[in-house]
Amino acid sequence: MSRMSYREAMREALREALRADPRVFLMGEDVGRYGGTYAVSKGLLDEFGPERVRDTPLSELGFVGAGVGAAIGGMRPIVEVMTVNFSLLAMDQIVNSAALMRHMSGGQFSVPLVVRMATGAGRQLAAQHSHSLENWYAHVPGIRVLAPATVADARGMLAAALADPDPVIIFEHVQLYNLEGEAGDAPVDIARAALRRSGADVSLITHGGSLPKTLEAADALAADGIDAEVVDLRVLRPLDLETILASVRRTHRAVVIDEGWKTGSLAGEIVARIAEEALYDLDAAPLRVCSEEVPIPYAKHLEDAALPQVAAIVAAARRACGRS
Amino acid sequence: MSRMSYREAMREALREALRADPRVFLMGEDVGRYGGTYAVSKGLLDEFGPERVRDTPLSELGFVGAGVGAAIGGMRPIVEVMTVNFSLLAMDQIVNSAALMRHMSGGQFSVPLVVRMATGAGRQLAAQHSHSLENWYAHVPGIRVLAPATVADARGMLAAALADPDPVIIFEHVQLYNLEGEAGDAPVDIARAALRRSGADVSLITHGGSLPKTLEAADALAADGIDAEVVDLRVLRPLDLETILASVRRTHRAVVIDEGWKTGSLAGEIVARIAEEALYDLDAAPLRVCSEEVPIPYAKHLEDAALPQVAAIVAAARRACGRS
Amino acid sequence: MIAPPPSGPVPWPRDRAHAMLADMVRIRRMEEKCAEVYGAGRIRGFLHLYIGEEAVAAGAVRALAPEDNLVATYREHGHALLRGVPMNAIMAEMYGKVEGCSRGRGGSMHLFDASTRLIGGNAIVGGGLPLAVGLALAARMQEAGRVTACFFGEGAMAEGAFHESMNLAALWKLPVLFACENNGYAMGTALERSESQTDLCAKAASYSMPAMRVDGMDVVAVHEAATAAVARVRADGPMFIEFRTYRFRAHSMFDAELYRSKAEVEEWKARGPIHTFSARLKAQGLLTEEEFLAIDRAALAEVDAAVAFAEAGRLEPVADLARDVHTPGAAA
Amino acid sequence: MIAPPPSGPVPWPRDRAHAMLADMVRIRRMEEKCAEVYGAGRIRGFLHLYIGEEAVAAGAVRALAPEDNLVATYREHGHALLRGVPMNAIMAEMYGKVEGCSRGRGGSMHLFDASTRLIGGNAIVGGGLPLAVGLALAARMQEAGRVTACFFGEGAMAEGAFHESMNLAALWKLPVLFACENNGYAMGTALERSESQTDLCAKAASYSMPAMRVDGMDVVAVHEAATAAVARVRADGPMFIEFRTYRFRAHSMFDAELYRSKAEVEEWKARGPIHTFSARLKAQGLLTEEEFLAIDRAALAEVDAAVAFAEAGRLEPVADLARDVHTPGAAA
Ligand SMILES: Cc1ncc(C[n+]2csc(CCOP(=O)(O)OP(=O)(O)O)c2C)c(N)n1
Ligand SMILES: Cc1ncc(C[n+]2csc(CCOP(=O)(O)OP(=O)(O)O)c2C)c(N)n1
Ligand SMILES: [Mg+2]
Ligand SMILES: [Mg+2]
Repeated sequence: MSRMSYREAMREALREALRADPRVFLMGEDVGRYGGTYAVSKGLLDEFGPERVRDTPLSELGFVGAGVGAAIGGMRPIVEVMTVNFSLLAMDQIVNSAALMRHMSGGQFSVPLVVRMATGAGRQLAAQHSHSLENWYAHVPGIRVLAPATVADARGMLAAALADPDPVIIFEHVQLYNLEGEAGDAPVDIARAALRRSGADVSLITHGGSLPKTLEAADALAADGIDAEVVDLRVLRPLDLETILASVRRTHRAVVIDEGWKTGSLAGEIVARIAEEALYDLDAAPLRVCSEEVPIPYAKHLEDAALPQVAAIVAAARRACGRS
Repeated sequence: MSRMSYREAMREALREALRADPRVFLMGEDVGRYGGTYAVSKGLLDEFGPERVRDTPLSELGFVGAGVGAAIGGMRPIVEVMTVNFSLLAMDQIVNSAALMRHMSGGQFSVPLVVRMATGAGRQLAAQHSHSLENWYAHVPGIRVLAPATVADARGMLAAALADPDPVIIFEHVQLYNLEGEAGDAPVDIARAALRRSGADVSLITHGGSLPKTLEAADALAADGIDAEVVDLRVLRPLDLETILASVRRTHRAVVIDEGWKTGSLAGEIVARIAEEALYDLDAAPLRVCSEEVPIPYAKHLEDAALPQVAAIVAAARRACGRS
Repeated sequence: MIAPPPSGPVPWPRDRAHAMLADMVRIRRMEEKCAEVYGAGRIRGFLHLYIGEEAVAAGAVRALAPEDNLVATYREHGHALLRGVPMNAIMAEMYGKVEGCSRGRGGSMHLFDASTRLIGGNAIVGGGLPLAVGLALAARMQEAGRVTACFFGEGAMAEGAFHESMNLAALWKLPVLFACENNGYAMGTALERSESQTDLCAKAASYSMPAMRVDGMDVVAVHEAATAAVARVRADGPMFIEFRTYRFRAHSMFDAELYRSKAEVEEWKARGPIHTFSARLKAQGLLTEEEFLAIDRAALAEVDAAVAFAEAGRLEPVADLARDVHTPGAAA
Repeated sequence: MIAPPPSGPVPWPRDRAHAMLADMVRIRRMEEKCAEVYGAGRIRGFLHLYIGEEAVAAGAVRALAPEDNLVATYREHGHALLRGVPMNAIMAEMYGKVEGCSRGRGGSMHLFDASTRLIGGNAIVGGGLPLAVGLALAARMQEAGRVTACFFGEGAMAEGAFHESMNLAALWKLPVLFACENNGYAMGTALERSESQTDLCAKAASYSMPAMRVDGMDVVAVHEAATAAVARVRADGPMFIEFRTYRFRAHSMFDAELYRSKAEVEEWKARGPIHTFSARLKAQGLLTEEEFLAIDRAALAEVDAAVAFAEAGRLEPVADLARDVHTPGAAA
């Protein structure tokens, strides 16, 4: 175990992967000479050279599709799409090539591709640079979607993703890069959600950049006599319903926190599953804390108002517990 | 009122729009000389000429973005993206330009753009040509999403969409084009869901290509003594929750039918809203009938097995009613 | 406007010439049968026939080595067949049977075959191009000496995917052969209504990529050019090649062909790759009418056998629907 | 490698020359202040400075007529200012105030102004290109005689959006001026590592579009070329123009500049558009040091006023968050 930032944890994971397997390479815009937009890959070019830490032109559709091809061709590409915002340009290759390939070829071609992208808002980057679209990817059969929300997961998920013979997308929330924490060096599982805090009164279910806010809310609730359980989804597809439902069956109350816009959010899917599978375990209507349904504005006070905040999580949990 | 096919109704609506407003034009792949992939625009080139019925090269991102620009520039473009499958290539312009433009410009630039696309499966077109991704578009603030499921709506929704000062996406399910029905010539509303059948025992909530199947299921249920109400969403964004919830509050049971893959489906959003807003009105857990979470296969028996079918709707409704 | 029919001596020995002819005839007969059984409802979905364009697949696919990759479009029956996918497996695929080369999951537009390195069958126009770049990148990083041939229509060249793929391949000097099958139309859109620059080879220059244009109705010209191009790609990096060709049939089974005249189709049919090639061979004394009929009979027999095979094939059990969404052994 | 600094006589009367100089100085001073207040946390988000590239906006934006459209990127402060957006409104926007030209909703990357037809401010690389095509299509259909000038970086040219937009504009002969600001780098990626063909004008040929290359450090050359280009676009259809320029600062405020040498930056600074232009004017007797200082003082005063304006601006009430997601009057 050692202490490091989320950014360093991702970098260590990349370094380890590049060292461990000659088939692994990292490709994306400015991953090399620039050092990565979020400085994740800084130093890797020097260590592994420009073939394996490969700067690409601005052509998201092209290089993501090239990642699919390289994966089919026997390599283990890690493609960095700078942010989820730009991944809209590459959507066709992710959905229509990576995700469908194995099934539509009758099982002949697997696509062992890892795509990493930064996601989320909170840095005043305005409407076009603040999307949270994990839910869209989590809708697509054939891919696995991960959201490391801790330093340990940032450190451990990549190796597990590379071991997966099918496409895996890893979402790194921009607000997490400076998070400090403990990281092991064993791969972590990429199948299960995690209880980040046990509690008896209400389940707070979240992922990615909303985890720190949710934990903070849980602390505030504790001070208020509400014992909140915090579930970190970790794996957005396939969802670990067992862990989610077990928690709700214990606490009988659920609040789902998700930085996506509410309508059609991943939080909606979680609420739907709870309603379908655990309706009679509920002591209160499930609630969502999501982003307001507006493009994310630049001005700080408006951006704050648009995004899920600790106070809103606390308020929702109190409401779920019949306290207001 | 006159009787016509869904295809003819769309064509009539286009013709009327082109006649009524010189700012209106239709643009897309093969809308002109070919007559439209689904023959919707057949004959319009002859009547309106190549400037107003404009064939485009294969460049979905480019011509959808050009539609956004033309709308800002004072025209009223109707852009046909052949199918939702290819709209993945244009996603960036729809989300990052059309939907965000007004808000991020502080209200200066509205985008009166209409995008039409065919959606859905059922014609053995296999994995890359069978998507149902209405839910993705219904997630995005700033756009309105319509799904005409009847001949009357096919005939009437376009005029209303063109009257909307903001971007509107119209989904036409490929299985509906040959549907025959009555069409008026007044514009219809694009704000409310519609009760397609009243019933007391269970609410079947659906949209688009699943409506005929759902109505068929309701008939079968009636024969079995179950009185099903059928709600056609019509407007997928913003959702008409009032109509949905009112129905569920009457019947106390809900089954949502949606051709999208279950996880992250629009049906999930409906279930979530019901759980959030009408939990204590429910006499049974809400249920979804969606596509299996597999890429849609070519072989007919597998495609049928992957998609929502009448039998599955009937079974779900019976389960919701405590009969199995 | 339309060039004169291919003519002149065929520089091949008798056997070779017969094999090339047989290749084209096999595609033709197979597809004629597909259209027929489609009419009878045995094949469904989209069906895009290659009829008229056979010289391209025959000349170009045969220029590849077994270790090379082939990426094609939804109009790929001919490529699959000549790449070595058994006609039985192709026909069974179109019938949606488990014995199909994609287990019936893909149909006409998604023929795949790992053993011959046929990586689709792609129904997104331009969708195969980035894939081909990646396959070539893998080959280069593995020093595999493997060429990836990517076939696409001229309509695909307007897509951003074409641009991004050409640039990546040229920038990284990857062994991709960009093989454009210019049949003059993208569905109903003629080249001059989709491209501001109709000289397609001029586009390659904007990526500093060498280019050549070939008469795609002449199997001899295609094969010679493709052989040279493949060698060059293997040694030096990517190349663009335009095959001028024409489809004699509708775009798919749902096409009223409003966008072109019968006369134009007839003019091109006069340049048909099978009859012009056989006429040349006959004129040179390399083919007798008897031999031609024998080749044709063999193709017809192969087609009949394929249909019988497909008819007799099994349907995948519905219980196996979710098979192959993920690779067995993936984390639960 | 780097060309010699712009020199030679300036063919403009004194007033005109001073106005051009003042334009560049205003951009420079405004952005220096932005960097300063960014350091103090008054501006946040991404901030992309144009410093070093001022001759392009000064020369080219002034070549447009008031009825023309301008589409720009996230590096658009200079274009906005010279298009006529008041510096107050620009600064207030970066401060996130209601008085900002986008009501504080957009920030540095999304300056918009309907009254001067500035249609963004686009933070998706290449995202403005299709938009510009559509604006030009609208103008053509309305017979408005309006040109749409679209600015973008050389990095954007690798995007599919560039390709599709160039083709559409050329195919339909639309009045778009494609203005490439080639500053040699896309973030940390040098042109030769992003384009297989580094002669950018050669790319225009693949769309049959006329092209010209201009020294973007020379405001005289830029303005003359842009004026000619705009006239040509207005009369005949699209044109591509490459301005060779350089950014003196980091890509954004988060850039360690690992990818280029200090020496290279210094060499380009020797070609700085403001000091070379003023030197030429002085040599010609068109400018005195006094006059230069007066221009600079005026710019600094304008900047100070803009900062004061922005500081004093109001924050949009949080209750108005959802305003402008839809246009008032849309169906409920
Ligand atoms: C991205 C995308 N857009 C549209 C279509 C519909 N479509 C299928 S084939 C085709 C024409 C393609 O023409 P071309 O590339 O010339 O190939 P050809 O069919 O002539 O062989 C179109 C528009 C599609 N499959 N994919
Ligand atoms: C589609 C997309 N991909 C990546 C980015 C991140 N990004 C912002 S600016 C930039 C470099 C663009 O370079 P260039 O077009 O040359 O313009 P310059 O910044 O040099 O003015 C990149 C990669 C983006 N904003 N949009
Ligand atoms: Mg074609
Ligand atoms: Mg640049």
